[in-house]
Amino acid sequence: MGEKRKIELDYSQLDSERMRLNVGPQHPSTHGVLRLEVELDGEIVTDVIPHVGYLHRCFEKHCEKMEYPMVTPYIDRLDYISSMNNEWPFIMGVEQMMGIKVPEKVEYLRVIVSELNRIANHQIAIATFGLDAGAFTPLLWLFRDREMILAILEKLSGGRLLYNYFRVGGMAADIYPTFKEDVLAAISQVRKTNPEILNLLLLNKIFIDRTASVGILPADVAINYGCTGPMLRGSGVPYDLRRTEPYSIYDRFDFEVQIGKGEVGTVGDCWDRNIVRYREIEQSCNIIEQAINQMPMEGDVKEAFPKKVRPPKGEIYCKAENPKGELGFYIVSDGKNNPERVKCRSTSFVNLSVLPEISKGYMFADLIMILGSIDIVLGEVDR
Amino acid sequence: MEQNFVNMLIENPWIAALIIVVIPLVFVVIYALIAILGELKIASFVQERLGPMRTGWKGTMQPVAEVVKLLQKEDITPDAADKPLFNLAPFLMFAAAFAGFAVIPFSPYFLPAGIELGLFYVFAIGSLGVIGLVMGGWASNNKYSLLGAMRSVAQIVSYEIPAAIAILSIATLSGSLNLNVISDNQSGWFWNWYIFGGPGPWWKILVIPFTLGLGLIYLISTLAETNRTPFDIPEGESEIVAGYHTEYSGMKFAMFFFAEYANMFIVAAILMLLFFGGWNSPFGDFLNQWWMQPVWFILKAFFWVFLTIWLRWTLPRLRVDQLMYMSWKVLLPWGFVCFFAVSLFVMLK
Amino acid sequence: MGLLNRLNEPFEGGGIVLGTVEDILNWGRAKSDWYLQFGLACCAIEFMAVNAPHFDFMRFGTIPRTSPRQADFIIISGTVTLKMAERIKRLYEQMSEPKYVISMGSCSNCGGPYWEHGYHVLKGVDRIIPVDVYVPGCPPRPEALEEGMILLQKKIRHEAIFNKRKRIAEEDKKLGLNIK
Amino acid sequence: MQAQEIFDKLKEKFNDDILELKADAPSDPIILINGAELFNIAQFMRDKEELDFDYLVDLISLDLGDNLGAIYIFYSMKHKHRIALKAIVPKDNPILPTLENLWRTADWLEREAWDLMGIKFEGHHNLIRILNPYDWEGHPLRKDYVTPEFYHGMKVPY
Repeated sequence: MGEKRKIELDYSQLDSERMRLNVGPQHPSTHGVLRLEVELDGEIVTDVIPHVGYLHRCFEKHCEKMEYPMVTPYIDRLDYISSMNNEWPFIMGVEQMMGIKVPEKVEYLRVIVSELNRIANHQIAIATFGLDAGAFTPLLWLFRDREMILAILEKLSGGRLLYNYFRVGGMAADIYPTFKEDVLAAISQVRKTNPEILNLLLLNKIFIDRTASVGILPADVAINYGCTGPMLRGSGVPYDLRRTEPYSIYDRFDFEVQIGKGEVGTVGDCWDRNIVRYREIEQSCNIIEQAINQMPMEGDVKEAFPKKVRPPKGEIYCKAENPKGELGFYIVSDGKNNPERVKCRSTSFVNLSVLPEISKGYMFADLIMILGSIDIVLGEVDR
Repeated sequence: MEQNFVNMLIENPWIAALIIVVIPLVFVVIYALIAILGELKIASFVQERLGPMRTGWKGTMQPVAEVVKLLQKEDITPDAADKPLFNLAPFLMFAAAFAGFAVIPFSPYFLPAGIELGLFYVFAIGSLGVIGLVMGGWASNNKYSLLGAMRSVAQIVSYEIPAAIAILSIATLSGSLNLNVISDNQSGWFWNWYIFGGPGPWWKILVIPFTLGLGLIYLISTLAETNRTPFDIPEGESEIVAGYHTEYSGMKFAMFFFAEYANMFIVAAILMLLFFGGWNSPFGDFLNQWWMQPVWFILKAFFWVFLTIWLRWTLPRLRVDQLMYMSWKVLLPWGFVCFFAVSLFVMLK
Repeated sequence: MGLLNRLNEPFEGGGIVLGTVEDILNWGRAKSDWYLQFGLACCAIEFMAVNAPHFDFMRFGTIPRTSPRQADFIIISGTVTLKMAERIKRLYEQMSEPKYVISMGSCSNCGGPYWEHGYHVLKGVDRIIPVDVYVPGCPPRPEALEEGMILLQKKIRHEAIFNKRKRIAEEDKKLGLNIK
Repeated sequence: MQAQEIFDKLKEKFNDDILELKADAPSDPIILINGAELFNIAQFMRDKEELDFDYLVDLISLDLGDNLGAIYIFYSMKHKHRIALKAIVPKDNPILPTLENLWRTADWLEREAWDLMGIKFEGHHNLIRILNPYDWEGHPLRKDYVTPEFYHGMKVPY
């Protein structure tokens, strides 16, 4: 366009050309530093090539160099929106290898903080998804509601976002005196403000038009691509590790695994994935309510701390239900203070790999919506 | 009636003409500052925040600071851009928006150019702005800009048709294309406004649903023409970064910014003149003095501006094909229905 | 810098008038800061929280812009990896003068927890672009970022716009440097 | 189905290529296999009705000193059982067959294993680096990896 050139009319040159568009790493709706190479035919997406690794922070290298307790802060920084959930599978794996049985109070406390963090995570997921659709206000409303949960977690652990709260054999700090009241107040607040978001965003006619029957992910494709969490449940597969392979004390609680039913469109579309997240917030409230009422308030959370964290020789795969799906750590120990190898089965990484499959043939605006509905966190994709 | 108070006060026609040109310009600048502040503050109110608080009293000087800042920003022209077009685009867009003010009657005593074809002129000149927009998008040599420009062409061209039908209906109803005459026809109480069928016999009640529909059609179309949510597809931030003005910085970006707000006022003014009685007081002769009429006019227009800001912070954005669907399959057929109903009414009246 | 280049010549050696003009220009730049809507890592979430109702970044007159051309400052919110570093440099170059940088969090200050074994982490964003304000913390609390913003505004308020080169040369002369 | 039963099923079909079952708690049960036959074993595991492993959970690459290892974890959504396969390849010639035609998720997982550990997957349609830049040298998770001094003019060590 810049240089002056003679324009010759040749009709054979008038065929339409496909445009290669580079989305990211700096783009308002790539949720961080993802880069997508998009091939467009007009507005229709014909091909998507995700380029990841812009936030590759060498997590697995650090694990090999660090002692076991020193690994937890790095795990926090994987999926930085749901740190509590991240720490759990790793700590659980080390505990299983060392044969540590944690006290009852710790189990309940872990369930409560994880579910609180799950609520915070889903709030961000819905918020940023709304932002992708052009709705700015729900984002700020959800961030407002999230602060109450962050306040509780901050009082417990001292951190607002990255907690480093789980320890092998217990927790870093005991609960504070008004913990129960705070948690109950936070739940009732979430229950009160949640329908606002439903009415403002999720049931909005424009929003439904944008998301219904967009980015349909059939169940068999989802399983073949290894998608888990709300991605898979949105496609109608009730796979939730808290229910299918209950870890910790999840078998004691009464909650429903939410699946997408295709209420406004087809099963497995963007709207389904988000309504699953929305309903999981309600289910998490139920779990927290049961847990906080059953939880023994007396007792020491540091009771079962081992003198030295040095698991015996062995390999273990330990997984837990992260808000985004199945998060697993494969820990190889050779009996030293450092792990020999830690491999993180990162949810977002696997979930993101399905993007090219489900976004072809939709419009460019839909691609952004589909990407938003996957709910990726680049820290976990790139590790 | 067709008098300008400036002409009455000043004898020299050249100086008078100059003053007549300067008044809307000053008004646009002041209005844009207020609208920017309103945008920030209303957004903050909707989002339970405070908004700008540290610039002047409660942040009221914020738009002034923005302008001072934008004046000093580096003026970047990308190397690969088509430089003449790139530099011309924002000025063309602002000129188009500003030219519309020539026929807007702020009051019966202030009409910059009292031409008979005022409605036709403002509609024609309003379409010129899209050329500036496309020019900017194309000349930037940026794919996002190009996408934004292409989208906006499709959008604005499509939505001009329902808007034109709404305008045509009112022209039929009022029998004039002179904005001042149209406004004058609606004098009296608010049931004489064209949104309520205009002045007429009691059985004009039958036509009220259709004129209300026309008002709605015009409102939606103008939302699309001014690129406001839910039709802000040409600059949809989450998709195409900043749309056609991605590559613009400093003063040229400010021109786009001003043009956008000036356009908003133009369409608001047309809406008020056609449907909501223009500069007339809603309550008959109450507060309908010559000095209150511009105040009524500006207040009514500001209400529409407020409405668009409110909508912006509430609704998500539509998709391109849904936007086209809305225009061609919803607004256009209903526009025709309303137009025929109104024409029938005029014939029977 | 557009207007400023033209102002530079006739105001050479001005007195009080010049001071006031400079004050007004600095006031505008300090009070109207548009930032690039750009997040890197963990800090980006806290950065979003700063925009949220509890902390309300807009109180300082900041507005998010998605295009670097229209942004006044960029917040490097998170770990800068080697793969990303070149892009950040490009973004910084695309921004229009006057432009500022806030480095948010330990990672972009110095590499943070990845300083030792991070084979793919740039140890401090100041190795590629100049930084105006460093905000420590991992991640910094929203209040810390707001303080960083206030510091940046203070810095902008006291900037010398006119005769910048002359003043720098005088300072250099005092220090005994001879830089052309 | 328990690990022992799965092992027996595989042993029955593939005989010598299934080496041993390691199932000493607390470690997870792992079946050691011959890497060259990985594709056939995996296909059998996916398609056989009683096994029906439709979900490849993860691919873990290991540096075992002289050898490299790859661990595949499978899960069956239908039967709700889980098993891990382990294949060992020599470090100087680390080649395994690709599984991306059986489970699409293997596409990215194998690219990651190639990027970080340097295991080559034969038949992969696009085996390029995924996390590190495309022009990165070496495979960082190997024990003998040395961090480069400079990358594109930027100093890497602190």
